[in-house]
This record gives sequence, structure tokens and C-alpha cells, in this order.
Amino acid sequence: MIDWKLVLEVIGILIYATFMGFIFMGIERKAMARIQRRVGPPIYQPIIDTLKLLGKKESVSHGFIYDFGPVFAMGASIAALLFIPIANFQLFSSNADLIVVAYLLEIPMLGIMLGAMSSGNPYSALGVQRGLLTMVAMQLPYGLALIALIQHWGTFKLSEIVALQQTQGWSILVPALFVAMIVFDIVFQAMLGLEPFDIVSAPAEISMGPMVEYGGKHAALLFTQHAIQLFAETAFFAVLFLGGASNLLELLIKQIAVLFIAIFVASIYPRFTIDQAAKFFWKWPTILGIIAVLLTV
Amino acid sequence: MNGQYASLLIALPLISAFFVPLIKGLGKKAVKYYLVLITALQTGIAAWVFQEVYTTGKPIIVMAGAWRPPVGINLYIGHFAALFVLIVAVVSFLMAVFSIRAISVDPIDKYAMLFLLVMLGATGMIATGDIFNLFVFMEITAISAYALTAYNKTGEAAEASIKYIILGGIGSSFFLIGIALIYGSLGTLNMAQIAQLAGGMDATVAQVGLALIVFGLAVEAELFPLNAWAPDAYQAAPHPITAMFSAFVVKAGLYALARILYLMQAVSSWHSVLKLLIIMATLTVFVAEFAALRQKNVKRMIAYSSIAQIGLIGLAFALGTQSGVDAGVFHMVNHAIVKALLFLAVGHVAVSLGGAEMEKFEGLGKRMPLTAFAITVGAIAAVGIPLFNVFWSKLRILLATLGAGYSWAAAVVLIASVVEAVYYFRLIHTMWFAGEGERISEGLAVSLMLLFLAALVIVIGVYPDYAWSIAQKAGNDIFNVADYIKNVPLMGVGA
Amino acid sequence: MSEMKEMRNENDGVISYELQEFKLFEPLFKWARKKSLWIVAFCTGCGGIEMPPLATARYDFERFGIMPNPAPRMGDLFLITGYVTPKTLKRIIITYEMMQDPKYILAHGSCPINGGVYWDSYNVVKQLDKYIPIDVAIAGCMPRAEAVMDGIMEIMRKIEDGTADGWKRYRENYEYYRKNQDELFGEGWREKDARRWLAWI
Amino acid sequence: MINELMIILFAPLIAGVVAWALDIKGIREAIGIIGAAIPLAYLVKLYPTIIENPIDYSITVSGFTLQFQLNTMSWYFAAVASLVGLAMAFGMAVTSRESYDWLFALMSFTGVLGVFLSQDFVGFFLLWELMTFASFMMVLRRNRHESLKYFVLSVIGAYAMLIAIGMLYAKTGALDFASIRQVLYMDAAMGTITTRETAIIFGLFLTAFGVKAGAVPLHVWAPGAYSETDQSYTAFFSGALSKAGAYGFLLLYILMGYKLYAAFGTFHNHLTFAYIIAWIGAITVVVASFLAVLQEDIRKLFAYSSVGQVGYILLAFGLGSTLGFAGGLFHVLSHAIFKGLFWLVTAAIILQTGKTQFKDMGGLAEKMPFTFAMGLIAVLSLAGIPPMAGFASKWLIYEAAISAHMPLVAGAIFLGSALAFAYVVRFLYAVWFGQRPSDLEDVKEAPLPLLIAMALLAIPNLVFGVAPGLVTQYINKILGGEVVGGDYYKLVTPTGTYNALLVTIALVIGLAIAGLVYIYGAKTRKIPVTNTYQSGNPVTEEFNLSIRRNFYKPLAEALEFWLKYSWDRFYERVAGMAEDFADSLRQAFYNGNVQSYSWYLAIVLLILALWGVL
Repeated sequence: MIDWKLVLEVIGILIYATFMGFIFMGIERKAMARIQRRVGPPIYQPIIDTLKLLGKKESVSHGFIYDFGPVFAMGASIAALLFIPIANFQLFSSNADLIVVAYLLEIPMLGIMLGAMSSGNPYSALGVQRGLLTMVAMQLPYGLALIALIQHWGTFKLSEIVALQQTQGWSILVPALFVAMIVFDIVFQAMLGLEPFDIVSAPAEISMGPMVEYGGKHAALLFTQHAIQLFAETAFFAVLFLGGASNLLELLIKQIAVLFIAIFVASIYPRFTIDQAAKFFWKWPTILGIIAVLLTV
Repeated sequence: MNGQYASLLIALPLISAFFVPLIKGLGKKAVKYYLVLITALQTGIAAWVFQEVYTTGKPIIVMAGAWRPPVGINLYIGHFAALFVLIVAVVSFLMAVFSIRAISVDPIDKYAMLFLLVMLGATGMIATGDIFNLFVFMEITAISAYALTAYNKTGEAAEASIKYIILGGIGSSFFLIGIALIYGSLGTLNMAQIAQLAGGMDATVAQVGLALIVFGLAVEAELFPLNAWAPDAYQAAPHPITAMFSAFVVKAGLYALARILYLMQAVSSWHSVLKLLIIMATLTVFVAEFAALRQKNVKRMIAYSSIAQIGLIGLAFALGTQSGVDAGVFHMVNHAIVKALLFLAVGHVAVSLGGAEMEKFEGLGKRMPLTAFAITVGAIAAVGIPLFNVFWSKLRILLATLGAGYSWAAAVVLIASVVEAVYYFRLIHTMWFAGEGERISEGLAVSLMLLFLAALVIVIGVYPDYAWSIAQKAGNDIFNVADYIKNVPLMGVGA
Repeated sequence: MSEMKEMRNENDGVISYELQEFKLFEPLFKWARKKSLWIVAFCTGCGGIEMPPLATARYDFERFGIMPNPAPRMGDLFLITGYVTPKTLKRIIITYEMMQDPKYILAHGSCPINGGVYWDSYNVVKQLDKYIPIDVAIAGCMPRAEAVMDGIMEIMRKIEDGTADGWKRYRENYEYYRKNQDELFGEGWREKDARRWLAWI
Repeated sequence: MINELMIILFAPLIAGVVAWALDIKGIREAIGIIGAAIPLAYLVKLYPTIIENPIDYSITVSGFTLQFQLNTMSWYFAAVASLVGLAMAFGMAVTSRESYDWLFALMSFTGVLGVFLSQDFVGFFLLWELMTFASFMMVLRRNRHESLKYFVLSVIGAYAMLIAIGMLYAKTGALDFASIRQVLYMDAAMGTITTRETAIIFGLFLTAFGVKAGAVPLHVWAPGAYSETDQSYTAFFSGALSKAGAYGFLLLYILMGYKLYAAFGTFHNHLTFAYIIAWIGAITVVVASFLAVLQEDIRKLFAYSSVGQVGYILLAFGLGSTLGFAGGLFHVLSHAIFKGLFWLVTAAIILQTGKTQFKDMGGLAEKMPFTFAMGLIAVLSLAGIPPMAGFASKWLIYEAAISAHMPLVAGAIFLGSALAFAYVVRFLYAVWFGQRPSDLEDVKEAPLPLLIAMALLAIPNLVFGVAPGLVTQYINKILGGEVVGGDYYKLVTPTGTYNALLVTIALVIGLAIAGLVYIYGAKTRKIPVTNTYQSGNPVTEEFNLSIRRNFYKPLAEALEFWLKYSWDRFYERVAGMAEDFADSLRQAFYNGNVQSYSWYLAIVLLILALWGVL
């Protein structure tokens, strides 16, 4: 009954996505370094970091939920990835649509929160609070952008959106959806936790936020989760606004393009405080979102 | 046992009232038991009359001295009169039993006499078929009510009865002028004949006559601007008497108002008087409910609530439709039971705990659980919660009001009943869930009566069909004037 | 590598667990540990100011995969920059024990070695090695950025040939270190110190 | 033999009265549970029959004929209510000390069943009042102010409905739904009922059902009433009674849908009246969720959250499209089960710890593992995490909202669901994780009946989450058409698909992979809470290591402008003014001296004279 082609595809895509995720994180650090005229680490540095963390000889736990958190987060990220149409591989994407994927991309947040909360460290509690507030703040513009998109294409199915974009040109060519793309890009910045909105794990303020108590293999799990999440979100962005991709290379180029926008924005702007971020999200992106939505209705 | 024994209903209380000084010689205790005996007899006769009227379906006509109307005075005991005479008798009997314990002030024989006269007056007002006889019985009720209000000999009681006397006096005098006007233009005092000839009267005379009569009876029936005497009178009167006031004295006045109103249907200004009565009735409900909101004395609070409910009955009668009148009568029956229950219970608390202030009621659930339960059932019923009797009649009234197109009146009444719910549930909360106290023994007689009335409330609430059918027949009796004229054997004499 | 013998001692369980031995991937992990050293962002002494230049474009230790990391659980390299007072030493010991093995310590300047200019001061720890195991020590009363880079290179070389075993020494003769620490601070100093803070919280 | 409808309807009431009368510790609980179980048993027994044709039954009471009908829709609502009712009964076996609670809880159960089954306005109004009165008495016992606030608001709603019923009765001359629908349908063309009157009737019905469903301006009673009563009863109170309000809105469509359309027409090709309901729902979702996030008391948080979730249902009904109804009906079920579960979890916590504020709770996960597992299921379901029932219904509502071209309303749901996620995680953090206060050391697991109750509500969460087709196929029967396609595991709507089983499998695969990576790493050892990184400082048990008080202070600061206005304070002022007006009225009128009274008589005489002559 199991069609082996699908299983192989899934395994292949998973390995490819994890590897490319780490490479994206490497590119991130390398690009930021190059902007600061530094040499910067090799592109595969995140892989080394993860291996080192995995190789730690001891690991510490604050209870079952503390261990379950990162595992759940990584599992959710993998699940989310399987439902996004990656280039020409339609893994499971025929069985789920935009809303399901949008929600699946948010579940890892719950996993990290679960783990961070059970670690019983005040810094991680602050991290959880900021993570939730950012998510609450960005959800409205994020929703409006998605709604604008759905209303323009008239369907929720990702595969259909990709097909429509292939025929009628990319989403960003439509003016209303271009505005939606700007809103989505700002929200994308917060989803990745990059500079202007990296309030969640603000290194200087609350020492790595939720991840303060994580070390060893738990940190390795979180790093791989972040890698897969990065790959999934950039692929999601590409599928929604840049017309998906017929083959992996085209997808890769689009993903890196999106990544570079995020990196450039990150390396310029200083960090928001959490209520500034909330006020910001509910002001400009929401207004743009409403404009986009009203244009497409 | 033919219909003529119905005249005993009037004769028995009258004669026994004048025997009371003789009984006084045997001692105070004897007078009280004598009172209970007489009221028990009266209830028996009333029950027989009720059963007689409702099985044969024909009203009993009693002609005083065998003179045929319109020359002689006749008693017309139709469906409504039979029902209400029974209620008057039952409530008087219950209050007589309660007075054994409740009345401690010394001139007990005078109390007994006045008690019987009030009962006589109310029964007479309901049963009479002659307009002047109606005035006479109203005077008997009013005067004995004045005396009973002042019975407690406190300054407050005296002041209340003075107010009652002045306002009652003005009212009844205008009522007399009205009757004189009608008698002058129609030449007859018999209600059936008045109804027959009302069409032919001169328009302005009929209009002024009707207006004055309605004004006179409105004072007795406690409609809005004229009921200022009521709260003080209710509060100052002894506990059994207050229950009688609210249960049937006011209702007799209201019945008289309705009877004459529907007799004079043919008068041209009939509809404008109805509209005025609706406004007055709605205002009664509104003002009385709001006045009761911040009352410290529970007895005065229930007095206000009783005035409001009577205003509601007035509204039902003033609608001028068959469904309105039926609903009004049904509400009269339910209200009589609920208010008797409430005043009895509050009187019982006042007697055993010495006062009816709100503080006395704290923790009543622990001290007098049975009375507290009775008050709770009464309060919940008065608010109009389903599975209790007042709900059905209040629903009927509101549907009739909305059917007649007065949606504003219904809205005002409903706002007022929200207010009523608030102060009744505050009372329930103070009784059951605040305050401490150890259990006090409650008198057996009063407990039995309370349980009987509470059971009646719940039975009518759960199974209202029988009560509703009686109310429909009684309502039809008032509304359907043609039947009334047909039933009264008029001689062919006169204009 | 000699088989790690079971540690059976009754102290507060900090060091009583046995360690994971990855036979198969050991060389790969050793390479990974060498190439990605995370520095615990805890500048203990006057040398802390030497750290930022390393991160700038001129020296850029990120080339070697080194990244400052605020959380000790993830940190590997612990830089003791400059003199160590007992008050700081308490924090150092707590942070060090929170770091996960394998972990390395780089001592800057002469003060951690023998007290340096503060050789006769009452408030400076003369010989740090008695309290926590040092892997590499850099000379110089606050060594320059190049010297620190050289020290880090030294640590990477030692990881490469497996001699950076400060954490193993700390584990094996834990009683010795523990005795010295209690000698300096007195028995049960953690609770006493924490309770002192309670007044303010 | 007595018709099953009557047994379903009055079994709880009779059981309640008997339990109240007997008042013996063991027997009272048994009777209560049996009384609550009978409706569910009969409904399941009747399921096959009502699929073909509905069962009718009518009784005449004091001249009114009360008609009851068990059709597909009323079966659905009644089944949801009785499921939550049974869970409540199990819960109350442990948490309620008094037979008083049993009487009024089961009376409100009968009330809500009656509201769902009745087919005419008198029965509907009677049982609606009974339900309100019984739930009010449950709250009266514990807190007078909150209960009076609840009663006044719901009685105003009930009386508004009575006036609307009266006006309809005056216009159509009928009281039962069938004939009213018929007359209104035909009347839409002729228009004997003017648009102004239709607007009044619509407004009155809106207030009546809005109060019970807790729409925004009328939601102020919910936090007080839900928190000031026996917590396992609140599972029923917020799980089933709020559905009566939602059912009312549905009734509005059935009875007056066409008339309202004829009267008000359309706005941007949405039905105007539906548009209003959708916007009320949207505002309720956003306002209630924002308030829920900022609460400090566990009961208040769930009260506001319950108001918000019912806002979802109103919104779904307001969309007007059949998909909207399907989403709304599914959310009725999922809200009942996960909110009921939440309240039972709260009951267990309050029963065992006696605390209700977040600041004195924490770290209960080890002490009450089963309750924690149930709480986690409820959290996942409410937050809308895919394998749970909550997500399936929320997904349907999203589909309906966006495809009904109501973008801003759909935006409100996005914000609402994010806030739901936030306050649910806040609950998890403040109660289950973090450092355990010293006085909660000896907390034990909740007693068995409460655990059964929780399991009773948790299983449907999982079952309908993985196989939402079960519910949607039944809803298709209710709505008559093939609204939501797909088999048991897959929901297919015209614009989107959601294969619940596959998502669950994907999650399982992901967890397996992550588990493998986890197992590969070094063996973990458990360390105490005090061994935590406080920038090097030593930490002992007395340190407060968790943020349990005003967790969302930054959000409160960001919303500080909006929080100045509160409906609650507004209503308190209105009530105060009403009481002062009452006092001034009494002093003005009954001022005690006879002269003024006689002047009143003179005035009435003057009016009579003028009235007569003019």
C-alpha cells in the first residue's frame, strides 16, 4: 500500500531541506560578517556547531516536558515542511491548504515555549512572554497578507496557487499582492527572529531567551528545527509570492533571494522593544494589509 | 338547597358581627375562636355556592325581599363573583387563624367585629347587582378598613388611617356624585338596566358620570396618583389585615371598576377613559416597583410590590379585550394567593422576631427555615419565574397588551418587573446566604397554612389548566355584558 | 582514551554521573569541537576589554567558528580574563559547573597564574589552578588581541591532539578542587551566599 | 407510554428534585449522575430514527400548546449539551457539597434541553427563563453582586425576547415556529410588518440571544457568573448554556431569514442583518480575547475565553454561507468539549490546591499528571493545533470567512486565534510549569469521578480531531446539502482541503525523527529547579524563579489606551443611577403629607375633566 516513491521523496527532501537549512543559516552569518567587512565563518559553520552540540558528553534536563519541547518543535517543523510543495515534489501538499500550513508553521513555537517554560528559569520565562507577544502582534498583518493572497487567487490550495502563478505570472506582479508581499516580508522577519524583531532570543538582554537552559543535544535539536523552519518558511514565501518553482535549483535561488532581503534588513535595524514591536505591527503592516485586502476583495 | 341560601353569604357575617359583644363576656380567647368559626362557616357556604355556580353554569340571582329588579336590589353571583367570594372567605379564614397568634392589642371584640365587617363589605361589593348597593358595601369596607388601619394604636398607624380616611372620603363622595348623575339621567340603579339604557344617555352627562365613578373607584383600586395612602396603610395595619387588604379589599374595588367600565361600554368617551386608565395603571406599576427598590422594611417592600401587581391587573382590565380581562382575572387569583402567602409569612416573622426590618431577615433560612422557604417560593412566584403560578398570568397579560398594540406599556411593565426581580432576590440572598442564627420553633397552624399556600402556588404553576379555565369563565362573566343583561330577570317597568 | 571509571562520591551530585563515550564519531566530534568553540560571555576581570577587538574585522575570531554565547549550558570555552577575586570566583565556579563537558578554560595574563601584580593582596586568588583546571594560560599583563588569538589557537591544537582535558581533571580529582573551594569560602557557601541576596529580592 | 422526548426533557429536572429532597451523601450523587445520563442515552438510542424523520410531541398547558420536535439540528445541540451535562454530573459528584447545587444544575440542564427541543415560542420562552433562573440560583449562593448582575442582564434579554414574541404574535397571530415561518415568508412580499417593526423585532431578538451568547456589549456578566459558581457546573454553564444563545441566532435565520432579507436587503452582496451578526461576533472575539490575555485569575481567564470562542460561533453564523453554518455548528461541538474540559481541569486544580489566582500556583505538572495531560489536550484543541477538534472547526470558519469575501472579519479571527494561543500558553505556564510554591508540595491527583469526567470530554477532542468527517457528515445532514465533502479523515471544501489523518501521521513521523536524534545524544540527568543560570548567582528554593503575575504587562502597556473604557464600569454606573432615580422618585412622590396627596387627586380630576371635554 505504501508507495515507495513518496517515501523516498520524503526522506530525500528532509535531508536536502535540513542541509540547505544549515547552509542558509551559514549564509546568514557569512553575509552579515561580509557586510561588517569581516571574513565571517565558513558557510557550513552551523553544521559544525550542531555536531559539536550533539557531541557533548553530558546533557541536563528539567523534567519530561523540558525534553518533549524541542522534540515536539522539530517534529512539527518536519510536519510543516512535508505539506509545502517543494519545487516539483508534491509531497503531501495535495492534502492540506494554506491555512493548515500557516498553522503548522506556528506549532514549533508552542514546542519551544513548552520546553522553555518547564525549565523554570526567569530568562526563559521572559523569552516565552516576548515570543508570544511577537506572535500575537504579527498575527493580524500575517493574516491580512494571506487573506489578500487567497482572495486574489480565489483558492486555498498551495498547488493550485503555484499553477495559477505559473500561468498568470508571479503574485508580486499584481499591485495589491505586492503590498501584501511587503507586509508578509516584515512578518517574515519576525518569524525568523532576525534583527529588528529578534526580541525573543535577545542575546544581550535575556541571554538567548527561551534557549537559556538548553545545552548539548537539546540545543542541537533546536538548531536543526531552526534550520528546517528556515527552509520551510523561505519555501512558503517563494511558493506564495514568487510563483513556486519547477525544479529545486530555481527554488533555491528564490529562497536565497528572500533570505538576502531579510539579511539586509536585519543587519541595518536595531532591535525593537516588545511593546514598540506590538505598536509597530498594529500600525504600519496592518494598514498596508487592510489596503491589500480591500484592493483584492 | 336552592340558590336563595347564597344570601347567607351576606347575612352570616352581618349577624355574627353584632353577636361579638355578647361573646366577649366569655373571654378574649373565645372571641378569637368565634371569629375562626364564623369564617369557616362562610368558607363552607362560599364553597357550596362556587360548586353550584360552576357545575350548573348559571349565575345565582338573589332578590332582596323578593322584589324583582330593577325595583328591588338583587345579588348577582355569576362565575366571577362565586370565585372571588370563595377567595375572600378562604383568605379571611386563614387570617382569622393567624390572628389568634398575631393580635395581642386588647379590644379584641372590636377587632373581630371590624374583621367581619370588612369581609362582609368585600363580599357584598363583589356580589351586588345594584350600583347604589355597591356604594353602600364600599362604604362599609372603607370605614372598617380605616378603623382597622389605626387598630395598633401607634402614632404611625393613626397617621396612616387619617390619610386613608381623607383620600377614601374624597373618592367615595365623587363616586356617589357619579351614581347620582347616572340615576338622574337613567332613573334606575340596577346595573343590568343601566347597561341596557347606557347607549341612550346624553353624551356629556354619561361621560362626566362615567369619569366620576371611575375616579371614585380608582382611589379604592389604588391606581397611580391616587394610591399614595396605600403603602402607609399596608404597613401600619396589623399583619393579618394587611394580607386581607392586598388579597381582596383592593381587588373588590378593582372588580367594581371593571364591572362598571364594561357595563358602560356604549358611552362615547369609553375608549379615551380606557386609554387614561392604561396610562395610570402602567405608571402605577412603574412607580411602585421603583419605590420598592431601596426599602429597608420588608413589609413595606411587599406592600409596594402588591400595589405594582394590582396596577398590572388594572392594566389588563383597561385593555378592553376579552383576552385582557381573562388574563387580569387569572392574575387576580394568582396574586391573591401569592400576596396572602407573602404577607402571612412576613407577618409571622414580624410576630416571632418582633419587627419586619431587613436585619431581622438575615439568616432566616437557619432560624425559621419553613417560613424562609415560604417567602422564597412567594418571592420567586411574584417575580414571574416559570413553574410558578404568576408566570402564566403575567405572560398572558403581556401577550394581551402587545396584542392590543400597547408595546410601550409592555416595555415599561417589563422594566419594572426587572426591578422587582432585583429586590426580591436581594431578600432571598439575605435570608438564605447571609447571617447566622439557631433554629426557632414555628407555630404549627401558621406552618400548615404556609405550606398549603406554597403548595397551591406550585400546583397552579406546574398545572395551570384548571385555574385558567375558571379564570376564562370568570373573565367572560365581566366582559360579556349581553349575557349579564340576559341573566338578570328585569321587569318591563321604567324608561 | 582510558575508560572513564565510575565516579562514586557523595557530594551534591554535581559530578556523580558517568559520561557518554561516542566510539564511532569521536574524530568527527573532535574536529567539530575544534572548529566551533563558543565563548561564555562572562568577562571576569580587567581583560574583558580585549574580547571585542577579536570580534571586529581586524582579528575576527568568527572565522574559526568562535561565537560569544550568553548561555553557559551551550558554552565550551571559558575565558578567565585577568585577576580573580573570591566573589568572582564563586560566580566562575557556578558557571563552570553549569557548562557541559567537554569545556576548556583559557586564563589571560599572570594574575590567574600567580596573583601577578596583586601577589600580596588579601582579596585576589593567587593560584586559580587550585580551584578550577586551566587548559591554556597566556602571559602578559593583559595580553594583546594577537596573544589571545594565539591562546585560542593553542586551545584548538590541544583539542586536536586531545590534551585539552581540563574538564577531565576537574572531574577526576573533584574532591581536591572541592576541598580548596570550601577552604576558601567555607562549607555550604552556595546557600549562605544565596540567602544573603534574598534580602534584596 | 410517555414519549421519549418528555423523558429526555424532564429526566434531569425530576432527578434534581429527588436528589434535593433525599439529600443523602451517596445516593444524591448517584441520582444526579443517572439523571444527567438519561438524556444522552435516549438521544443515542433515537439517533437512527431521527435521521429519517423527526419525532414530534406536543402538550397543552393553560391554553398554550407546547410543541417539541427532535430533528437533526435539535438532536445535534441536545447531544452536545447532554455530553457536557454528563461530564458536569461526574464532576459535581466530587466538587459540590450541597444538594442545592444538584437541584439547580439539573434544572438548568432541563431548561437548555427544552430550549433546543421546543418548536413554539411559549415553550421556548418558558424553558429559556427556567434555564436563566436555575443558573442564576447557582451563582446566587456564592456571590450576590455577580449573580444579580447576571440575572438583570439575562432577564432584560428574556423580556426583550418576550416583547418581540408579543409583537410577532400580534402581527402573525401564531406562536409556533412553523406557522410564524410560513406567515413571515409570505409576508416578506406584502410587507404588512413595516421595516421599522422588523428592525425593532430583530434588535430585540439580537439583545436576547446576544446576552446569553455573551456578545460584546452584553458580555459583562460572563466573568463574574462563570467564576463565582461550582467550577464543574461552569463546564456546563459555559459549554452548553452559551450554546442556547448561538442556537437563538440560528433560529433567527430559520424563522425570519427571508423577511429580514426582504426588509434590509444586502450590503456589498452580504445579507445586511447577517453582516451585523458577523461583525458582532468578530468584535466579541477580539475584545474578549484581549481581555482574557490580561487576566490574573484562572476562572476569569477562561470566562473571557469562553465569551471569545462563542464569538467565533456568532461570526460563523453571521457569514450567511452554508459553509459558515457548517463551521459554526462544528465549533459549537468543539467549543463545548474543549471548554468543558478546561473548566473541569480548573475544578480539579481549585479542588486540590484551593487557589484561584495565578500568582500562588505553579509546577503542578508532576503532582497532577493526569489532569495536566487533559489540560494539555484542551490547550492544543483551543489553540487550534492541527490534530485536535478545535483546529478542524476553526479551519472551517476560516474557509467560510475568507470565501464569503469578509476579509476584515477573517483578519479578526487571525488576531483572535493568536490571542487564544497566548492566553492558553499563559495558563500552561502559570499553573503547570516553573517553580512550585512551597505550600503546594502535598497536592495529590484529583479524585476518580472528576478524572472520568475529564476523560469523557478529552476523548471526543482527539476522535473528532483526527476524524472530523464524522461531524461534518452529520452537519451535512443538518444543512441538507453536501456542504463539506471528503471521507471521515479528509475535509474537502470548494476552495481547500484538510486531511486530518495525514497531518497527524506527519506529526508522528516528525516526532519519531526528532526522538531518534534525541535518543542518540548523551544520557540526560535530572537537575533541580535551583540549578539554573541566574548569571552565575547561587539560587535557592526561596528565589522566585517564575513570572506568574501580570505576565503580559507589555501588552497591557501597548493597549493602555483601549483599556480605559470598560463596559463593566459603564453598567455599574447605569445601575447606580437607576437606584438613585428610584430613591428620588419615592421621596418626590410618596412624601408622606396628605395635602400633596389630595392635590394629586385634584390633578387627576382636572385631567378627567379636560380629557372628557377635549
